[in-house]
Amino acid sequence: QTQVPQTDAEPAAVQSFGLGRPALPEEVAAWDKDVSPDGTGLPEGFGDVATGEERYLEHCAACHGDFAEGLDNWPALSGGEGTLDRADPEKTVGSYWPYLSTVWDYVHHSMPFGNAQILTADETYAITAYLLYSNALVEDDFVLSKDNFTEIEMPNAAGFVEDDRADVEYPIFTAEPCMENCKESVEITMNASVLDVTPGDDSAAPDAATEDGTAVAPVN
Amino acid sequence: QTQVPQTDAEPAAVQSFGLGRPALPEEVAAWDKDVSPDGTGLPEGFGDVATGEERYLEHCAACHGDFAEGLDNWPALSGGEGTLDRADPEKTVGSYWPYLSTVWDYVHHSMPFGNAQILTADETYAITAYLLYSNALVEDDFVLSKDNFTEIEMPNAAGFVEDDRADVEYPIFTAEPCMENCKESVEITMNASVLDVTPGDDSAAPDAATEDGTAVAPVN
Amino acid sequence: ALPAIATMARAQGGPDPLITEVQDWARYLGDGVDASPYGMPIRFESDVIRRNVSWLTADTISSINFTPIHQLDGTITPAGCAFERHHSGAIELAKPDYRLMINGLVERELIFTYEDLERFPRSQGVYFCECAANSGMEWAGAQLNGSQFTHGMIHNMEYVGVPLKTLLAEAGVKLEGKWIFVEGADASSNGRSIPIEKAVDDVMVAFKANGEALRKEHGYPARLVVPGWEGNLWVKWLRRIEVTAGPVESREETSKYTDTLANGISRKWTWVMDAKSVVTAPSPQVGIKHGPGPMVITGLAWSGRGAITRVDVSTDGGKNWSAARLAQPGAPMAMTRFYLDHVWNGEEMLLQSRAVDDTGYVQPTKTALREIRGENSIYHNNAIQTWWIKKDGSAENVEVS
Amino acid sequence: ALPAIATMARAQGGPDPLITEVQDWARYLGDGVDASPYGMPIRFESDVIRRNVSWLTADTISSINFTPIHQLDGTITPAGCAFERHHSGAIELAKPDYRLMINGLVERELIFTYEDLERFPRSQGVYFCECAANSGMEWAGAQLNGSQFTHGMIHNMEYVGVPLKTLLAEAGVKLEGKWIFVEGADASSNGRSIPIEKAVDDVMVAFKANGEALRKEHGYPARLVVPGWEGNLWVKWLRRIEVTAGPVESREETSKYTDTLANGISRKWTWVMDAKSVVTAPSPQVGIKHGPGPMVITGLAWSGRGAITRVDVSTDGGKNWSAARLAQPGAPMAMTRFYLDHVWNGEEMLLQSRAVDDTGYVQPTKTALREIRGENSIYHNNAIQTWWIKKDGSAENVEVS
Ligand code: HEC
Ligand code: HEC
Ligand SMILES: [Ca+2]
Ligand SMILES: [Ca+2]
Ligand SMILES: [Ca+2]
Ligand SMILES: [Ca+2]
Ligand SMILES: [Ca+2]
Ligand SMILES: [Ca+2]
Ligand SMILES: [Co+2]
Ligand SMILES: [Co+2]
Repeated sequence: QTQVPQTDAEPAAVQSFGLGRPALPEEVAAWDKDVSPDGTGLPEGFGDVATGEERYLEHCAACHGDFAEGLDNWPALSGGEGTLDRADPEKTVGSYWPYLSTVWDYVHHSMPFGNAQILTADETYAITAYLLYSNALVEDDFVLSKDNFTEIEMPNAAGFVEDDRADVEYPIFTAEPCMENCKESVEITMNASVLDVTPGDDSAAPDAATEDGTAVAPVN
Repeated sequence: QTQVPQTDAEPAAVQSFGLGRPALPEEVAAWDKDVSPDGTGLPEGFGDVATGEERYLEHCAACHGDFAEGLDNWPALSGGEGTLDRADPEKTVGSYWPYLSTVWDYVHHSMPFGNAQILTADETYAITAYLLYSNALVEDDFVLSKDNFTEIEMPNAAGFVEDDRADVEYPIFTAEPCMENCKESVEITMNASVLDVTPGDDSAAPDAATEDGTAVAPVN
Repeated sequence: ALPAIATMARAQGGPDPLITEVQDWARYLGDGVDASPYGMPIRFESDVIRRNVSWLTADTISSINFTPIHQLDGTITPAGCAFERHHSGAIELAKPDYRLMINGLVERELIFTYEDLERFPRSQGVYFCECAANSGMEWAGAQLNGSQFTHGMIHNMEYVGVPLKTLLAEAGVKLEGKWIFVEGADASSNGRSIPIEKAVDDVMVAFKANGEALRKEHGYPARLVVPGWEGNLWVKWLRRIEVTAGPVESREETSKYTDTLANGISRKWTWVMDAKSVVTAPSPQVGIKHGPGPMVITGLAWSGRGAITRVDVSTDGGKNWSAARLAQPGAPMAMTRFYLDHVWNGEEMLLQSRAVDDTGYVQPTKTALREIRGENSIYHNNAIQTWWIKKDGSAENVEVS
Repeated sequence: ALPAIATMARAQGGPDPLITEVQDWARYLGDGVDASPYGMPIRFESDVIRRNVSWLTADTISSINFTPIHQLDGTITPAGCAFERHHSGAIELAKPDYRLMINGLVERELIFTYEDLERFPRSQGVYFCECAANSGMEWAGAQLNGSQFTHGMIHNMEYVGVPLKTLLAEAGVKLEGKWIFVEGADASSNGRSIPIEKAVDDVMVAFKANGEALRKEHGYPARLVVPGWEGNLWVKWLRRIEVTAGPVESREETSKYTDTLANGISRKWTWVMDAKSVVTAPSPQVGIKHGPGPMVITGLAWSGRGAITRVDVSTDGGKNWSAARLAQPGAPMAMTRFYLDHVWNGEEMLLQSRAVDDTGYVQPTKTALREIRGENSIYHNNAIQTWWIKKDGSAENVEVS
């Protein structure tokens, strides 16, 4: 009766709208600061462990501890070697991070927390060198620079595989589910009330959870 | 592969849930006070025009005017005979309302505005009688009661038809619409800026609209 | 010579300091997760609010305000700016004080508490709620300058509640029960009669809207939802449902919500809201600020009789039409968002939209509607709206030949 | 003798004065239509709020709070209580100060203003946004007592924005461009890499959620929407999109959002959120208060890989299952509400729900998931949740054999 309805949810593909304006080189340079594992994005510069320690003590230690060992609930940046296959792995720059570029990139852009983007390239090289040192990955006379950056191999570099759920899990989890008499008996094996860490009127002190050694995974 | 999905949006029909509790007669009596055109719901009682005028002046006149003629923007309850087929009909109890039961019901439940449900049955009969009087539908010695209530015929009782859009409009408005060259020319015939009644920084005084005689339909 | 790209940017005054300089928000910390346990819109959006028109009613209590549809997009109306219409003000009624009575022509007259309601099987649906008086001020001609004011007596929310048929079955409707009469707990009570066929079809007693409890101004803790039918029937603070043999012919269905034709005869029981649409932007409150070039013309369409299947848009006052893009396929008795991706040449436009629903009904012109109904109907004005877009991008509510 | 009906009511103490006496709200006037231009929930609902767990993070700035899913119904999450996760706080960024850069492997490196974004063709969709760490605290065992805390790092909103593929086409992606790197304007920047296939599929740069402008805490004025994929990718205050040859391997995709298996090897690039469900009520924060009899068991289900086709519910800890009612047919990458209309006999229950999506994937048990992943994965815990309903109606988070 009426014309065929036009109900495509997607806008038609259009070549170009001519919107926006060209980005200036200075503008791209100001924002395009990410650093990749192959060193792409690294600026010229260098820094040694000793300078790094100085800068670190000034800008970082208040939260992450003098030796990057962590403080209270603030993240530890060193330690944890050999814990990844245990309960409650300690994941730090040294024990977990596959690429040094990530340290440089994150520290340069996002730290110090609350006063980000204040570190120069040289300062970032130096602090990164100090973090390698605090993880016993370099000697105290080490100098990190753009040139030797990609030579650093991180301990857990081989510790990652691409998402394999499609192969490993989906075949198993795509079976016809049982609807009736699926098991003989059911027992309660664990209660949240034992831990008693939920906020609220009836909450125990938060420390209760960690004091009794029970895992309280951080959220990230 | 998996079972047939259960995606009925509607809950299954169930005989009875046994929820709620029986309403007590006193409770039903307290809330079931609506009055229908055939007099269903009318309580015993009566009231005359003179008493109605007294009560009206006390409770109603401040808003609706001494003779129910309306005041400022508050509704007029009398007048308007013969205006329904003109521009800007004046719709009042006298000129428009098809049933007297509606007056009794509404006044008894919802008026006076800001102090509702204070009128006794007798007072409501009396005020209703006064509203009939102010609309010249009864003499000044009239007494309205439960017994003579349904004898009152309202002037516009025959002025209503049931929704006939399905017959009158839908056949016309279900034609294939024109898409191209649907008219020769298009002229603007009316502008909101002429009226200039929209609230906002650039608004004229609200009165501008009514002063120049332009229709400003009330919202209801 | 400089490369073309740099020349273009220099013409704009060189590198943008908002990019080349580290801004405060990129250096320091923002709000923590305990800053707003229940958040409000950011202060820059403080103009996205309900507005009322002071001269419409004698006071602001028995009155209406309008959804800022000109500034919204998508289809969901946030509860915070969804229009309000009350007859004796928005009342505060706590759940423990809530009672719902079913009486009249039933086997068992019953009283429910709020908790009882939550124990019945629930249903869920997105529905528009449009006041029958929406666009009512436009019957006699273009009057209000903005889609908020001409078309903002509407909202579209996801409701959850108990199907009314479930509650009626609990009470047991007698054979003689052909209507229901519903009323609210507020002083106005806003009683309305609804035929039993509709009552047991898709009407629900809702207690949630857009996921959360109804807002106070929308009938907390429970209101009626009457899909596709005029908003006045969606009784708020619902306290009583009476099963009756006939309609009560209350004030809200005789003095009001009846539609007077040119000959003085009035239609009553005009419950369903016919197919309608409006271009929400650009419109008088949101002109085109960017000059000629690509732009989005967008609006809303809905029908109380089913799903929107198509919306046409005209930029020349109805001479020629193009089918707009529906953002999602239309759903029954719910709002549909439409888009026309347009390249504006900077000339004047006379913008219109025209909705078509799955009954084949095509939204009529103002002329076509007035030919049948005259100009005094107040309610159910679902005619095609025209916005005059001027060369400077400003817009005005107009009527066209 | 009194009729049975009266005896019953008298047993409850006679007529209810809330009915027989005219209440203030039925006599006097409530609020006018100018009382709340933008409204908030009624004060009685002040417990329906986002909550955080103080011991989870060192401070409340780089932290998370939880949607009160235990008190919501339907599928839409009101923006006001939709969970927040920031890495350096919720920043205040005005539209005039907003810039979006596209750079890298493109024909034209471009800068857009907010106004530019509004000129591109828009799309609209309801999508869930789930933090990959949702239920993360439950890997090693039942820990937090409430569906808000175990499953509340999720929201479901109707988004409107510009398809990312449109913006990328405007810049012209070079053949070598296989990934994009996206970052926000806040101090953390939260940079993430996304394969180009997903970027040009259904990703959008959104500026509206649930009809209105994004809230400050959700990325005002523009954020990325990555349907079905983990929330950390939905970069807020989006300021830059770089087309790259490979992934940047930023902190958020190496140190975090990688899932360590029992053998110490970690999965990376685990973007998609698998099918999951939870009974939102009854649950530890909302026990059964009404005693035995009819009741509604309700919850939410979602899948990042498609639409929910079915949800099963067990009341006996997984021995027997019944198909729940879906309030509406499942929609791709959006939340689905389910209901099981149940008659409770007053005995203990072990309540579980199990989602199935249109790939045939069945939500696994905790045991099944741990067998493959161990207990250290932190992220992507989509296992079946158990609530122990006790005889007094109170509920607790438990695990079962
Ligand atoms: C005021 C406290 C504070 C200061 C000072 C601070 N940080 Fe941090 N740091 C944090 C917090 C909080 C996080 C976690 C942020 C998040 O997860 O979003 C963090 C995270 C990190 C991480 C990532 C840890 C991981 O396991 O992913 C590194 C590396 C880091 N900081 C290095 C530094 C360096 C280097 C400095 C000094 C230049 C510094 N931080 C100063 C609080 C601080
Ligand atoms: C404080 C002002 C005020 C007072 C006092 C008042 N009214 Fe009203 N009346 C109103 C308003 C406002 C309305 C319209 C209410 C609405 O539309 O929701 C109204 C409506 C009416 C109507 C319906 C008019 C129509 O056309 O539909 C009647 C009849 C009426 N009042 C009668 C009375 C009577 C009788 C009294 C006294 C017992 C009274 N009113 C006292 C303000 C008042
Ligand atoms: Ca780069
Ligand atoms: Ca080991
Ligand atoms: Ca506790
Ligand atoms: Ca009755
Ligand atoms: Ca006449
Ligand atoms: Ca004006
Ligand atoms: Co009507
Ligand atoms: Co992941």
